Amino acid sequence: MVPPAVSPARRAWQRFRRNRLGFFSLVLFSVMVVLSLFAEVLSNDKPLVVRYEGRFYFPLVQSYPETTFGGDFATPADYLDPFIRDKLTQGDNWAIYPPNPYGARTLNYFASQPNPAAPSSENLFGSDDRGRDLLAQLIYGFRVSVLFGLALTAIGVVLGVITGAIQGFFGGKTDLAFQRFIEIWGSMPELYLLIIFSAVFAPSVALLLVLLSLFGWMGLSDYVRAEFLRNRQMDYVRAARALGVGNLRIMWRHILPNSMTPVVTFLPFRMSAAIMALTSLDFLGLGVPPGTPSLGELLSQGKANIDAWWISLSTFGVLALTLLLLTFMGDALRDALDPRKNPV
Amino acid sequence: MASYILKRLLLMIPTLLGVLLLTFIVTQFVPGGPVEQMVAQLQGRDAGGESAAASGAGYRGRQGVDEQRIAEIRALYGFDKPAHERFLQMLGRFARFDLGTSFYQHKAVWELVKEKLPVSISLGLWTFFISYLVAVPLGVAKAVRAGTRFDFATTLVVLVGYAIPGFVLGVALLVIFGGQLQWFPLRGLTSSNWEQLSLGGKVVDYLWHITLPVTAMVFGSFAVTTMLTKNAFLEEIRKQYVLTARAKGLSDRRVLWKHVFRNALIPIITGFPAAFIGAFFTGSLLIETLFSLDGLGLLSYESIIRRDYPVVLGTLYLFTLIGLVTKLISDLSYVLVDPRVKFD
Amino acid sequence: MSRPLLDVRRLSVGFGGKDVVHGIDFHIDPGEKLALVGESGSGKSVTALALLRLAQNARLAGAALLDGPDGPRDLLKLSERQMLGVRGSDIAMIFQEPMTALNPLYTVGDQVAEVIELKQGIGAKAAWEGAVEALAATGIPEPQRRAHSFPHQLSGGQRQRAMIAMALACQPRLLLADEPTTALDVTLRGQILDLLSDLQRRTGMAVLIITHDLNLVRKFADRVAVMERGHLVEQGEVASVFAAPRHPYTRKLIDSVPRRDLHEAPLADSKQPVLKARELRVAYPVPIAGIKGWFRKGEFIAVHGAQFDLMPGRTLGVVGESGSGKSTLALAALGLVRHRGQLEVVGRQWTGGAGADRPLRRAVQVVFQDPFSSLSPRMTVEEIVGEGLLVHEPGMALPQRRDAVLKVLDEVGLTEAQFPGLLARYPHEFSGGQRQRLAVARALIVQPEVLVLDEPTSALDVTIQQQVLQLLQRLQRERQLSYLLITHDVQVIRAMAHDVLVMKDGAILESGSVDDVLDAPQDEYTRTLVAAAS
Amino acid sequence: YAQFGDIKYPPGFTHFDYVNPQAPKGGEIRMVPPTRPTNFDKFNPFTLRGTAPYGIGTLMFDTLLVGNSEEPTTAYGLLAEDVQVAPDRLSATFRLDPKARFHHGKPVLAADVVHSFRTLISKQAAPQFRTIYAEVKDATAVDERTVRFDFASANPELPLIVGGMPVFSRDWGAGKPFDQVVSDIPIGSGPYRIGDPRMGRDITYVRDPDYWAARHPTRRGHYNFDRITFKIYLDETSRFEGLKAGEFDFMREFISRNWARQYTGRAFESGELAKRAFANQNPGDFQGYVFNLRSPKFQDVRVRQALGYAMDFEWMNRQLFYNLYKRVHGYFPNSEFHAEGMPKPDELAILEPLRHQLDPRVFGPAYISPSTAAPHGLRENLRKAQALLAEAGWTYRDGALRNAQGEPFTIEFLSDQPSLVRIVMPFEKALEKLGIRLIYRVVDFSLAKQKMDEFDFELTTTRIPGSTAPGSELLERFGSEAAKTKGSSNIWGIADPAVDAILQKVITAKTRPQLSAAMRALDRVLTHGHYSIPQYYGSDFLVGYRPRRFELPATIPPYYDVHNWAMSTWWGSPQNR
Ligand SMILES: Nc1ncnc2c1ncn2[C@@H]1O[C@H](COP(=O)(O)OP(=O)(O)OP(=O)(O)O)[C@@H](O)[C@H]1O
Ligand SMILES: Nc1ncnc2c1ncn2[C@@H]1O[C@H](COP(=O)(O)OP(=O)(O)OP(=O)(O)O)[C@@H](O)[C@H]1O
Ligand SMILES: [Mg+2]
Ligand SMILES: [Mg+2]
Repeated sequence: MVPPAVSPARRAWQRFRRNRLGFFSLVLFSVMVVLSLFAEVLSNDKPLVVRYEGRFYFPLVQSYPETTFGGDFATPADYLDPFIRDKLTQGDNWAIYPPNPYGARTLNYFASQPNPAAPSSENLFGSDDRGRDLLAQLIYGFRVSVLFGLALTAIGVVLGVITGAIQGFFGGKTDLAFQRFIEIWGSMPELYLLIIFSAVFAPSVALLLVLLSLFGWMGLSDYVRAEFLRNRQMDYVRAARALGVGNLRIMWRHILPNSMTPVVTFLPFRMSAAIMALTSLDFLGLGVPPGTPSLGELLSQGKANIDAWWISLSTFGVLALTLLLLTFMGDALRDALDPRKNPV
Repeated sequence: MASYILKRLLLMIPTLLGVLLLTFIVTQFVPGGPVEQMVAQLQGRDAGGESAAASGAGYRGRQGVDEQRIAEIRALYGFDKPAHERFLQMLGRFARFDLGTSFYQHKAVWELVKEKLPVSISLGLWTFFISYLVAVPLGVAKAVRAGTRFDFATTLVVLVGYAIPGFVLGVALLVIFGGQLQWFPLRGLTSSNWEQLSLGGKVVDYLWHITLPVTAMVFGSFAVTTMLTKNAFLEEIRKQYVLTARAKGLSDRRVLWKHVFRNALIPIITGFPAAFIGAFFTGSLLIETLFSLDGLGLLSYESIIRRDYPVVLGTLYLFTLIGLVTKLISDLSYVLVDPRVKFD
Repeated sequence: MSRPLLDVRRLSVGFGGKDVVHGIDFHIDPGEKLALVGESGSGKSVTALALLRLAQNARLAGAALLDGPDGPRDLLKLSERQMLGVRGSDIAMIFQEPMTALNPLYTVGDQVAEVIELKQGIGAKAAWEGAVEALAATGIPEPQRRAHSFPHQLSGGQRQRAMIAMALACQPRLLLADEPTTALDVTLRGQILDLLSDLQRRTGMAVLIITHDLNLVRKFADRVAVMERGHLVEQGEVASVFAAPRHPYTRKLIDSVPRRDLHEAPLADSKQPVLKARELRVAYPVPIAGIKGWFRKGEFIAVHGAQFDLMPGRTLGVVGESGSGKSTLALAALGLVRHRGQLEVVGRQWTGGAGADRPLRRAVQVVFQDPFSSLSPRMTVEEIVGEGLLVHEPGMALPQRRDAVLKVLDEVGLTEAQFPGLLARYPHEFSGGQRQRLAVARALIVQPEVLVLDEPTSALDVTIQQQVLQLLQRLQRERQLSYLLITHDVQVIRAMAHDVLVMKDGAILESGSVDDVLDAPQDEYTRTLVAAAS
Repeated sequence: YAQFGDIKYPPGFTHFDYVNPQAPKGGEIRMVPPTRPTNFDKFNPFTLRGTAPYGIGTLMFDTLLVGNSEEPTTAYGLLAEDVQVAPDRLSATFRLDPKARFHHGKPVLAADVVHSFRTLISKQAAPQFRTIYAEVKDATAVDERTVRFDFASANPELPLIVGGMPVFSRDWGAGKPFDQVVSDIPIGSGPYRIGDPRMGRDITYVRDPDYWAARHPTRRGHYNFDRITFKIYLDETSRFEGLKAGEFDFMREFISRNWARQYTGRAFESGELAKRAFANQNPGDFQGYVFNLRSPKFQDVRVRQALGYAMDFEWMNRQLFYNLYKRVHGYFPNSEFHAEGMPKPDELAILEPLRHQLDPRVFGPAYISPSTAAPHGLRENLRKAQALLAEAGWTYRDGALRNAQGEPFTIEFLSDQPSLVRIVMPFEKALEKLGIRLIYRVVDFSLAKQKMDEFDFELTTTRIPGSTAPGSELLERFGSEAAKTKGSSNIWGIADPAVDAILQKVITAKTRPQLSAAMRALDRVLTHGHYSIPQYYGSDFLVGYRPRRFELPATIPPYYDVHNWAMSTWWGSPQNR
């Protein structure tokens, strides 16, 4: 009568795998993220290996002054410069470039077409209106977006859970005061603060993260609070009390694991919301500092250059795919965490 | 009940005070206020494009605004008084529901809000209705056919809609249906000859104008409501009273629409009045801009960008108040809908 | 004899490729009362649902012939439309849990009237009147007013009666009653059963009653069918089955009555009571309606003037109706609610400080009413049981702690041999009785002197109940534990307790040794209680 | 009246040369305003708060004098039949045309002119009027139709300034305080009235059939459309789609990329829409990077010059601007004030006395911005830059260009426009090659303004609108006094006695050649000081319009604003009448 000991996590995982769409999304998404984490190898303006006058160089790991390759400047070499390229292909010299020979900030200075240029063998996905390679932008933009989404979600979850837990667990006056605080904080015009802060401080992804985090936790906090309010009444909490377990441990070990369902369920949605938030802010020009690859910035470029269909189309493709994968994963996750859908 | 409402109303006061105080403080610390804006405007420094094409002959008048002028502008905006005095004055006015007058426009904040309402109501209400009218039945259908191909296909469609950012869809619609095919107008809420149209003509003209923006907004809003409805239904369908009802010999249809529907929709129904009121005041900056609709989203954004503090604080006060009231209403409607819930 | 009303042949029910009911045969004659008994999960409810074709996602096989004017029809082969006619009019069902089985958003009058309207095709007004009558027939006081109540505004017994009214409103020929009394107070059980037999006599309908209360079977049913793991292992006349059970499972079932097997330690006066209460009073803050309530909280006095001693090695039973303050008393003893008056645990008082109370916490342990909800669902057995040591002996090393956990589990009869991977399991991977034992193990590991048991068996199957009680008795013998045992099952008290307290409305009505109180009840309430139980 | 006495049209002329006096009236032109798109909320263009519809000033109000598109410093009488400037140049007297009528039929009287003036300099009007008329002491009605303005100084520009003052009726606003006059329809005497007096998005001006000056020589052939409409699109995409969809007729494009790439498609091929660059001789705007000389690293002229080499205009023009722009070589491009070749004698006359204070190169050929055109390329320029920087003590060490103290060379580029990133990126890249890090700091408009006022920046970009009649504003821009004044336009912090001396010559120039010589001398000194890195300017008006609806005058005047020009001198084609 006792089922074999399979931990709930494992069973949830089995349920997750049974949702083929969600599982497939997870696989694809992970592949995309992992690839983007290795973006430097895939898309970079620095060659992987250079052989120059009998010696090997690895520009990807170490930067060499241009003078190494017979140039004029002591600053790091620009390996796309025809001048350097010439030197690197003379005689026995050779260089292996990454599949897409452009980095996140690489300006295709030696482009043959005015910017934005349509897809061609030179720029597989075309270039944006400043002359950066679009494929590189998409890869790095995706990375920034996803990492940002992850970080924002993580911070939001931590804050939301902590505040929600405190409110729900202690209830009473603490709860009342906290609720007012959240009401006040939630009513603050977010956009306003964003504009103001981005005006005062030098913009950076970190700053943006902090600012968005300040507001990102409130929805979650409500859920966690409700769960805590409910769960703190449970007998197992009383039982722990009767054992003399302290408040902190009760919150952490007993109530929290049982209050995480809404948190986990909302995770992917929060993440896609975070990505969207960043995208919209970039679109408005309030997002990441200029020059940072970002999907939102590309979207607004796409809008400003409607004729350059490759910008909007590919950016939209990447964005929609990411969000879809996340939502599918979220759906699967919710099913997986629903014990009623137990595999027999 | 009455005493509960009274209590909730009284609790709004600290919230409102807190929000206003915080925002007011922020406005005090923000560099570059309305005075600078105005002075810059007087100096003719307005943002332009990349190009420096000649701005035309015959410009006369000197640049530079002297101290005295600046002092005058300062006094005009009341910045000659100390901050706390201004704050108290403001509170006094707000208590009398006088929201103040815009710095830049010859209008009271009330008037501005009133002026922008038609746009916001149009966008908000239609989006609201359409999304509910489509999403709720769809969600029910999905719940009934959970796990079928229909369920999967609609999920896909709804999620794709969710993944497309509204402004991207907006641009696409604008260019395709507005610019290329010219089926729909590009901007505004009504045609310029609206006054002359017959009543039917007016209605048609209005609907014709809001089709594109509402479409752009509504697409993303299906997903949440649909999924919410579906899950609520699934949850309820599993409950025992459904079996009871069926054991009584009620037809499936009656069970679904009479017994399940009401229970499943409690969260949606109770959110309804609040969402309804909220729909009056939703602004959507990007959609409004795109379709040249002069709505609240744009008003808020512009007032922030231009540091139009009376508008910022006035609308903040108004909207926070409305937000709190709607929250109260939705809590109260809970009591009405669900006999189990009691306050006081 | 005439044709059976319902003839079930080789009925199988399967979920997801696995059968839970394996080809059972039984029949019910018109006007007959058949009891279906069996351990939890043996397929009783599923069988009943299958007859109404309401078992969701289930695969049905076999036949269920329902006699009718046009001869027998196979319920399993009728179209969904035809089933609509059968449900409610021919066969009605009373569900296990009245709270969840009623739609919370409609008044009970509405819900009863709905059936009447549908089945008798009469107008809304007439249907409403019919509903009121139906409610009145079940003996609900003030049926006019009750009809306007929502389910949550009724007591458990009233809800159950509303369910019955609904089922009977159309005068079905067969009533399926799925554990109609489990959720009820002992005193209410008798009433409901009386009502059912009364109605059955009057209308001549047949009843299939599902239960695991053998007392009830004995009193109520004509015939009994016993199920075990989806098989019907035995059926026959009640008297003959009870007198001479043939199947071992039936035998086990019938034997599972609580037995007294106590160490009747003589009362040594020299000993200090481990738990001593004088003029104990517990009040809960309750909100006051209206403006006043913003500033002040009202009080609800849940226990007052309680006075008792619990001696080492003995059991003090607490009985009383629901809401009489039994659990509150327990919480006070555990120092989990604020109380006034004197309360000494092993000679000391609760201070309210976590550090100061730690030794006391060790001395008093608790096993809560519902074993499932008192075990954190996401902690493993090792964590749950070991937590007490973690708190009270923080210095203990992991291997030692593990040993201690295994040892105490062994004591309560849970061994690694029996359950592979025992320590890493989660509570939901155990049966109710096993979970109850886990809860006991958790309490025992810190070696308490007093164990508070709040209805330790109410959620359990008779067979499992038996196991748990035996375990407790053994532990008391071996360890000289004292129990504060709360229950409303008089049989359990008889089996377990040395002394007993009877509570009502927060006050102690009667106290004394078990025999004194139960055999010669002084108080009116105690008398009804004892009567209901026999 | 002419500031420098050079007047083209004699008294009694019938019309200006660049218009078609026979242009038929009728039709409509629909445009989008070139300003920031906001909806208007008032009809009073003269107060501080609110936004008045575009064009209201030109179309609804007449002025005493009116200029033309050929002579920048000359104006002809419109409301005024005649103007007399006192010999001491301290006052000017205007005699009003008895025919002049306001829209409500009352004649334009001296009292109205005085009222207009007093109102505009009152506190209720926008403060810029007080600045514009700062040197005008007062206006007096001498008799019913004669008005005299008294000046505080003998500036010959002043009669033109007051001549350009809009005149409105005393009845406008019916005696309300001027800042309460918001939605009252202005009562002016201009050629158009407001079509539909509703506040909102679009505005249509309807030609006044009874316009008193319809046959006036300065108005002949002007204002031919019956209706002039301005439509407001809040979004660029929808605006351009609107043009293609035929919602309006005329739009000026500011972005070269759009012009080159988006003005294509069916409508343009079928000839329904035309894209046309209208040439003009308007003085070009100077646009360039500005060094803040208050920052020690920019005090060395060699450093400034070196950085100039890093800007690759040819690349930008090719890759970003579709070769639509021209390089700026001096501060006054496309004008007679631009210095070219070797200094002319009249310039030398100004420069010679200052020779000891000046860089000898000033006396050589005029400054030419470095080019990366074919033979050289950017690499060549960067080599020069590297050499200059080395001379100035900046060498590459430890991953950055460092000075003797080891401080790395970084530049913070301050801007309020994120869109400049396209333009800055190549520059940044070139600087990186030199070992200099450029930090692009975008702040919001208000903050940028504040920082600029405090001169708290290192590098920024600025645009100086070209002027046909430069004057004392140059003191504010280049004078050493201004360099010390917070909030002044001398953002560079140029404090050079030689510049001051030449500026004095500019201000006191009595004739146009004098002015021109002084300006050219100034240009030489400034450019050789390498205070800025000149960028580029676009001289042509890039316009998309519907050619089938319009006919254009045969000659295009030299100085004009394309919107004004189109709405005042074009006329509707037969299909548009
Ligand atoms: N919808 C379902 N899907 C899968 N398995 C089910 C379903 N409903 C019931 N079962 C399984 O069928 C078996 C019989 O369940 P049933 O509810 O009939 O037990 P029971 O005899 O009524 O027990 P109890 O006395 O606890 O009510 C159980 O093992 C249960 O897990
Ligand atoms: N937290 C609380 N706040 C207010 N009243 C409470 C609270 N807990 C219990 N009560 C009330 O105190 C009374 C005694 O409750 P208690 O739980 O002790 O009853 P019980 O005898 O254990 O009943 P049961 O047999 O149903 O478990 C009840 O009327 C209950 O409604
Ligand atoms: Mg059951
Ligand atoms: Mg209890």
